[in-house]
Amino acid sequence: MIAESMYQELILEHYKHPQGRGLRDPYDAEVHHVNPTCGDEITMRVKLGDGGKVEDVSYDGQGCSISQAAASVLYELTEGSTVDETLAVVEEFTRLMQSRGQIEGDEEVLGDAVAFAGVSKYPARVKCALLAWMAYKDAVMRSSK
Amino acid sequence: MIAESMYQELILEHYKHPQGRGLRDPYDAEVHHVNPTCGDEITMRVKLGDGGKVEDVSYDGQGCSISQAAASVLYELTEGSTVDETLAVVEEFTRLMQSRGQIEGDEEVLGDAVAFAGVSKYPARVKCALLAWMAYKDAVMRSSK
Amino acid sequence: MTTGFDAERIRKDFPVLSRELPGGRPLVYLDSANSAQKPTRVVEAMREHMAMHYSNVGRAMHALGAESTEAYEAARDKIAAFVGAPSREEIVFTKNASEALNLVAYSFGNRTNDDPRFRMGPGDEIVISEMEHHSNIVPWQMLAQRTGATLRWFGVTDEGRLDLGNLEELVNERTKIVSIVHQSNVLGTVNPVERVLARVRQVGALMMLDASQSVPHQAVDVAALGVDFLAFTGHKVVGPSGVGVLWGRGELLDAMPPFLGGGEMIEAVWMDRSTYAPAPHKFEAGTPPIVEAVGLGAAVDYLSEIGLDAVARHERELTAYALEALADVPGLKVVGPRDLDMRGGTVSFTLEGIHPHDVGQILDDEFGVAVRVGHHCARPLHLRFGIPATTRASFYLYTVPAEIDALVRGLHHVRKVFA
Amino acid sequence: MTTGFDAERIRKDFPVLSRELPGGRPLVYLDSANSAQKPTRVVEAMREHMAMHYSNVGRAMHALGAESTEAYEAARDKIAAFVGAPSREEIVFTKNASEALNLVAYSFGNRTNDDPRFRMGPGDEIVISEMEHHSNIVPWQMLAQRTGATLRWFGVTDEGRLDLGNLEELVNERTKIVSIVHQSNVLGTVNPVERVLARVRQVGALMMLDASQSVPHQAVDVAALGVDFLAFTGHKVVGPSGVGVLWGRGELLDAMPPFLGGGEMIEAVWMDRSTYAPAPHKFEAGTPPIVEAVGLGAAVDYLSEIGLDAVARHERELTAYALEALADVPGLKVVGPRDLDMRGGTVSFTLEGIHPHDVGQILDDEFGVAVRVGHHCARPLHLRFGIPATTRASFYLYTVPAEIDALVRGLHHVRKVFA
Ligand SMILES: Cc1ncc(COP(=O)(O)O)c(C=O)c1O
Ligand SMILES: Cc1ncc(COP(=O)(O)O)c(C=O)c1O
Repeated sequence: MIAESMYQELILEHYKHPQGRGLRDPYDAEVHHVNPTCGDEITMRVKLGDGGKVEDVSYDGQGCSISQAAASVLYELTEGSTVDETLAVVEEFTRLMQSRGQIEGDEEVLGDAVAFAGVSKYPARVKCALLAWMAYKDAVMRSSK
Repeated sequence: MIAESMYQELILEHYKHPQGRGLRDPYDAEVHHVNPTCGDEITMRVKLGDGGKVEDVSYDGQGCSISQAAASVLYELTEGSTVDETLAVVEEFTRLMQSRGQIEGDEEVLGDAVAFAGVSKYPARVKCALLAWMAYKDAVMRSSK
Repeated sequence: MTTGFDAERIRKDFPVLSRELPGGRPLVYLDSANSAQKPTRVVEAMREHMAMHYSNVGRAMHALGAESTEAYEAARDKIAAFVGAPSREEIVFTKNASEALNLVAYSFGNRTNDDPRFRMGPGDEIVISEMEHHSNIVPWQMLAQRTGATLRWFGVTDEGRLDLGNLEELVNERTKIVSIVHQSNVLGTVNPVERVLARVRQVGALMMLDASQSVPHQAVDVAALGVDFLAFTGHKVVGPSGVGVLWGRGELLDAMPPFLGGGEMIEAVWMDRSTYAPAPHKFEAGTPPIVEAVGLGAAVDYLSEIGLDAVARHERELTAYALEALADVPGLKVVGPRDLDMRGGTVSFTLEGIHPHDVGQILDDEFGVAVRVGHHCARPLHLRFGIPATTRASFYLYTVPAEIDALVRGLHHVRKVFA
Repeated sequence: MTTGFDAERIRKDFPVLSRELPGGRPLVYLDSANSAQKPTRVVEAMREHMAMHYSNVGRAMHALGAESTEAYEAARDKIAAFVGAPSREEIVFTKNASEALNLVAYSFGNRTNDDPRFRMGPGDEIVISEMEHHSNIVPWQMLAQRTGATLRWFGVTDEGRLDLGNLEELVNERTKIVSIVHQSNVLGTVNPVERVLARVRQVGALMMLDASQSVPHQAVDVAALGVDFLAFTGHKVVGPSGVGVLWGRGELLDAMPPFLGGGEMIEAVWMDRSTYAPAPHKFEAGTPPIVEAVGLGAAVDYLSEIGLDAVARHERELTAYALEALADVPGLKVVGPRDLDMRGGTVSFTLEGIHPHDVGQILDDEFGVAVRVGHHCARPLHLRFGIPATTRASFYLYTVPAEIDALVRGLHHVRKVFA
């Protein structure tokens, strides 16, 4: 009965009811990331505004509950934030995912994303959780605002 | 003390005092055979006469005591024989060598060559013993008389 | 259900099958198409060889060298007999099936070789199929790219069978080689070698079989099959990792250029040129997988004693049982033949609305059921069916019906989690 | 003589060393340059993994898959640390050193790759040396033949040292790669990497080291060496057969085309094209030598705990002892350096008027002394010295002076037989 730590209710909720899903215009950059080992895919668009604001993050993709829920959680976290704020969260999330279950993650920084802590114990699934987040980081880099 | 069965006095004698060594003219065919795994080499010339007689077998080579003694013993066996007679001996010798120590060899047919019986227990050395004999067979084939 | 085959006794030969996984889960190993477990006999043969008889082969003339060489070459004899090779010299040890497939692919279009059968350039065609494992796709893609030849492929029908509708057009005078899988690692489909081969012979091409999934599960006889090359891999026939086998017709192996250069594959070396040893050594550069070949020899001994026909019968009964039991899981769709005709004990499926990764994870975490999820190194086949991934359960001689029951129970639970 | 190193204790870790050979002979194993014996720790790590934790790696997401993947990747970490690789991603598991050398050779002159460093054609030059093992000659000969490039080589001095007299001319603007042995498997010579590398860097070429004989016997640090590629083989570092290692600079591995195509080395596959995984996986097609990597990891753990510097010191003392003792055998001529400067514990020699085959056979048959006889996969080097073969005694951490005494006694007897 190990799975309970991974399939948190919150993750299943986001998976069943994804927030902000669907590709929207306008956008500054669009990226397409694939997890080749499992076939999970995500297309992500980012629209940045003045003062480093994130105006919209829209996405579409397919994959497992972890990869899809991670995109949904990411969407919520970016709403109304600045690029700098969100990149700090991405950094903490990456650290958590690569911790192999050794750290709990800073809930202050991560918000809902802390629910993914259990995933970090499964090396094969870490990439699923990171897919959307890495795509987001990439898209932000390409939006040269 | 296994070696005694391999380094028979007769083999050492032929090695120290090889018979018929040196390349001579005339000849019908010359072949050069190499044992690539150990570098043993032999050059062999055959001169056939009327009525299937073997007129001369001359050779030069380098290698271990087994390969060199085998050439010397072969030379003696071919002296004054016919091609058919010698090929029968080659066949019996090959059979003996490939027997992995399971047969003793027919002394009637083999003459001195029966001294190599012990070599057949050493797969790595069988090729040494056969080098000159295979070269001889090859040379005879090429002497289209 | 009983299979009339003492799988329970066989399970005792595989220590891992009685292992408890962390969290007290039992192990239900349904991933043998990925890699098989190893019987004690194989493990012990390797241990004993490494601990007491090991030395390099071929080149060493001392007592240990003789013991090791004899054990290694005896393994070649065993493999030759196991697959019905006309000659032991036709058995080449590689590191896995992938190397065997690459070895043959690299034999084509080598400008140092002028045998017309192995020429490859613009206008020449290579034929594979849409149900191939990546290891029987990528080597040929790379060959086509290097030489300018054209890569073509058989399609797959909705039922998961090889589509031979365009056989005559696809395999034609331009075709140099056809390389297809004997048994699909996803669909379980066993392909009709004879029909394809007849056409290959008509056009004078060569034919290779990727037998990675057939050699473990049915008696394979290369002479009876009549193809030119056949590859399989040690770890799927209850043998160790690190060893695979290429069988090739002697006259073709003779005509091919060497692939890897180095020690043991030469006849004589000068600084500027070399001559090569006859096959199989020509293709075995460097120190071979000695201990692994010994293990593989023990593996085929083990399988031969049980009998491949008995194994095949057992798997057939398991497959029938599984297909029926899975049909009861709502939303489950088998990808591949749903009947037992020309199919092996590998069953892939989708579960409506639930990603295979989630299926596999929950099966493993909560029930200790080990299945494989993903595209199983056959992404084009999944593209063909318009799905990114499947869940695959695969059976072997040590599989028992209770394990299929555990799988089905697990799947019902998975559906509940994602309801 | 005492080496201040507890070789007797170490010998207990190698069960075969207390074995009796047929006929009641003891085993005196002086053939470690050919292949090393395996400590119980390595044998047991493999047995335990195969019996209880085995599954395929990478692709499997279940508990056994995780255990196996972790063990396999942990082995990569160990190897990376063992040779001082800046990144674990720079460690590629191959089947042996020969594959590693071929992998690099096949990276050149591939028309699907346009990195100028890996272009190879007429006018380009490859430099090796006359003291190379066939595995570092033949791959380059085959490359030259495939591409029309020119193969050139360093000579060897009468003392068995690399002849750097024409370094400037030999390594020039046309040179694409220089690949030489770090420690000769015949002469024992350790080559001056720094001097060659300085010239290689001047002309902008790449440099590869065949470290098959150095990694087992001295602390090797790829970063400190500063070369571009380095190959070694598992079975010579008390590890198993079936596994070797290529280390390459990350940016070069990235720039190279893939070598073997198949499962695990891809990113995504379509029927007509593929994209490839980043190194090291790009170069690890198919199921890797899983159990073998685990064994190799245990082997480098074992060696690291003892300490390569201690091993090197021990071998140095053995070599000094052997060179002195052998000098007393009439007619014996050492081929290779007679001093201890820049040389390892491998001593090859001729015995006047007696063929090495006869030497080796009698040593083995009558004294259980296992040496290697022949050209040791270095035929050109033997041609250079005008001899068809040598007898070679090679030492390792488990060698004791009494074994050298046995060798010398044996040689005196050999002389008597052929007197
Ligand atoms: C110097 C050298 N290079 C390369 C090799 C080849 O190693 P392997 O046979 O494991 O490929 C060896 C050993 O045989 C060697 O001594
Ligand atoms: C059909 C098929 N072909 C080829 C392979 C490749 O085998 P290996 O990974 O041992 O090279 C596999 C297994 O992975 C397979 O199932």
